[in-house]
Amino acid sequence: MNQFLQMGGYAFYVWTSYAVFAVVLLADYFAPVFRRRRNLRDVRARMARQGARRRNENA
Amino acid sequence: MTATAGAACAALLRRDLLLAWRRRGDIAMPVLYALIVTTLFPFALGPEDALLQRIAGGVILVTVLLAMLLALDAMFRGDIEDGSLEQLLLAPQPLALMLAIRIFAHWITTALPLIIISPLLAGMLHLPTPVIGVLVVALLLATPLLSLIGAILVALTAGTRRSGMLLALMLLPLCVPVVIFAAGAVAAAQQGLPWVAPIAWLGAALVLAVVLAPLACAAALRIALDA
Amino acid sequence: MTAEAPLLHARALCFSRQEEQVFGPLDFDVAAGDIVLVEGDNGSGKTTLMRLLTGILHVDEGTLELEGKPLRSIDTAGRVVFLGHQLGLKADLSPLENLRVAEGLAGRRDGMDAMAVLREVGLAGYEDEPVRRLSAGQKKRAALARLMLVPATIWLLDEPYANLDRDGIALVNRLVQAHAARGGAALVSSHGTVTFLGGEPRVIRMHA
Amino acid sequence: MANWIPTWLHRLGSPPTFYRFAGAVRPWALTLALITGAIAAYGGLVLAPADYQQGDAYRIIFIHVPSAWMSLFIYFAMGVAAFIALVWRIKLAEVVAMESAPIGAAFTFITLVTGSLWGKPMWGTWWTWDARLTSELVLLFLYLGVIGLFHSFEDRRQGARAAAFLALIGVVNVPIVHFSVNWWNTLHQGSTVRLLGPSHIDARMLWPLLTMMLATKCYYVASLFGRVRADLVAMESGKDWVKALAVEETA
Repeated sequence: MNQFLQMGGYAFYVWTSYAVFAVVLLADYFAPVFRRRRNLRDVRARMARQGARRRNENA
Repeated sequence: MTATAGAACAALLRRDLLLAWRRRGDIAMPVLYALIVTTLFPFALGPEDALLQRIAGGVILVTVLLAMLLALDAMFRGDIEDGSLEQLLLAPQPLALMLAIRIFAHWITTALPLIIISPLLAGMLHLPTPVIGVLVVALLLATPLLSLIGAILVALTAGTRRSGMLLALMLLPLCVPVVIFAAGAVAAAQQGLPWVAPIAWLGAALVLAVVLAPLACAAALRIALDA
Repeated sequence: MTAEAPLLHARALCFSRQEEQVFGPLDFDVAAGDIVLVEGDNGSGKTTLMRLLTGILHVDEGTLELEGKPLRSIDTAGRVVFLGHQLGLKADLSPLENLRVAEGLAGRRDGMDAMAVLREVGLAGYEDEPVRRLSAGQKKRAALARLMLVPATIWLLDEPYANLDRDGIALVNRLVQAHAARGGAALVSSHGTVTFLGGEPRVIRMHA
Repeated sequence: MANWIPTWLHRLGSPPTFYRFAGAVRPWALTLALITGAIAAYGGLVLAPADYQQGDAYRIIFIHVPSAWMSLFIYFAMGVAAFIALVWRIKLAEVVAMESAPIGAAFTFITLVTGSLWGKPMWGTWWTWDARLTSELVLLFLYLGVIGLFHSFEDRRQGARAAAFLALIGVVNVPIVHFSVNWWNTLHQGSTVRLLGPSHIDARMLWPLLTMMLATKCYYVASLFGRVRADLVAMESGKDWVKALAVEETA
């Protein structure tokens, strides 16, 4: 196992490469997930505001 | 009396050259810029002849490219601001042809002065005299290419307010081949190798660009103004 | 090209920007000889409508036809002339030089020439002055001179009365009426009510 | 142009339809990407033998090459979407083109970083003006130009159309850059050590490579669909289907 982690002396290069790969793609994947939720919350908030305005006008 | 394409081209070219003449101070700016940048290199690298000679071709090409980039932004800016561009779009002439004339006028007023002083710049960096001829030929082919490619990009940014840095970012990948072949020709000539092949490539690219770039530029302009 | 098709024909014409409706739906027809007033408050989309009619903006919703065919920028070229907030004059050139450029690009109406139209709009004596040095009203007059000179059928005038004195306003009306009389059509936008166009003009009312 | 293409595209291109379609496909694509990616990593890092010349350092190949391949593939996909967006003015194609750009840029970035990490032990330097790396760098600038142009417009759709046009110009430019950079490299006698020789590759090295290529493809689909969903919700925020969705999901 230890030998595997050492990668024949190239551990730093190999593991950094794989880490960069994973981190960049993870960030790329999760950014839109949060963006979509935020967008939907914005829509919801705007609807609530518009609803309140309409109730005010009716009252 | 309807306007013929020839008359329209003549009128437009006359207008652009007249405008440039009325503001001839602006023509001097890219030239001054190129002179200053070229002067800076010996200060930064030391005045050693052999070194300057080796980098001369590349330095002049990049300097000319950057000087053109500075002037590029203004290609349609004035016409957009005063509404002339709409007149151009509504004129009964093919827009691509009109834009080709505009690009040509822009090349005459910005690139041509740079080409004229390029032997001087080459001399400052001790480029051997026979190579200067190749440099001028390379510039004569490369600068219109840059003007044509740049025009498409400027047209695309016509709908945005600021575009200086963005233009540089967009132009860089597109001008890489032009720089490579133009500088390659000069480098080959300097090493005594045949330099006709890269010049021929540039010429072929220029022929293609003269035909296609105005059309692309017209399409880009219509997209950028459609809002 | 059928003779019956109106110059301009719009049905349920809408325009949206970033999912927000700018104006519409609008229905109107403009025939040769028509003068049409486009009325509406600031932000009601008058300029946007004008730009749609030039073909620079693309029609997304509804129909807009020029002589029975969908209006595209290729067809408006040479037939439509647009006078907007930006007058399309080069500040470094004189009115005469500006007109020469317009003449070269778009041609010249029969019986008109640059000097004559400049006299007509009251710029006699200013022919060779750079446009930069003219007053706002004089610039407007120089732009109006261009309308007279080029042989376009449809005039799109966006707020032509701005910056003009009483004489200037009368001039605009005179030019528009003369244009209509010789078989042209004009759309004139204004945010206020314009009552001085002789007779009752047709109105397109825009509301935000 | 054949008539069925726009009709078909318009049907799939309807935002609510595509939103649901993307939502259904995305988890599967992601699962597939994770599974194949894990298998490929195991194969590449554990099962494949060390290279007789490069030792274990060559194992970077299993992410470097698929990333490089994806950086070009996504550029091409973006070009196709851009073409559809410009010719048929389909909103969804604009979104697909614009949301492909950041993913492509991410893969290009990974390619450059891993190439650099691979180059250091092999060439003894972090960066060398090797033809492939240089082309890849130019590609990154192309991506950044598209993204930058898109964001410089106030109107999203206008920005998308302008950037789509730039992407199409880039599609023409990519092979030209590749050709000219190759020529330039021979002229200047650049690096002679090649990371990827034309030499035969061991089957035990080949299958993890191909599997990783499959994994990155699936990942692209998953990421793109997530991005498109996020964008559609923002673009169509005034429409009823988004409002219904907002009520449903944030309740």
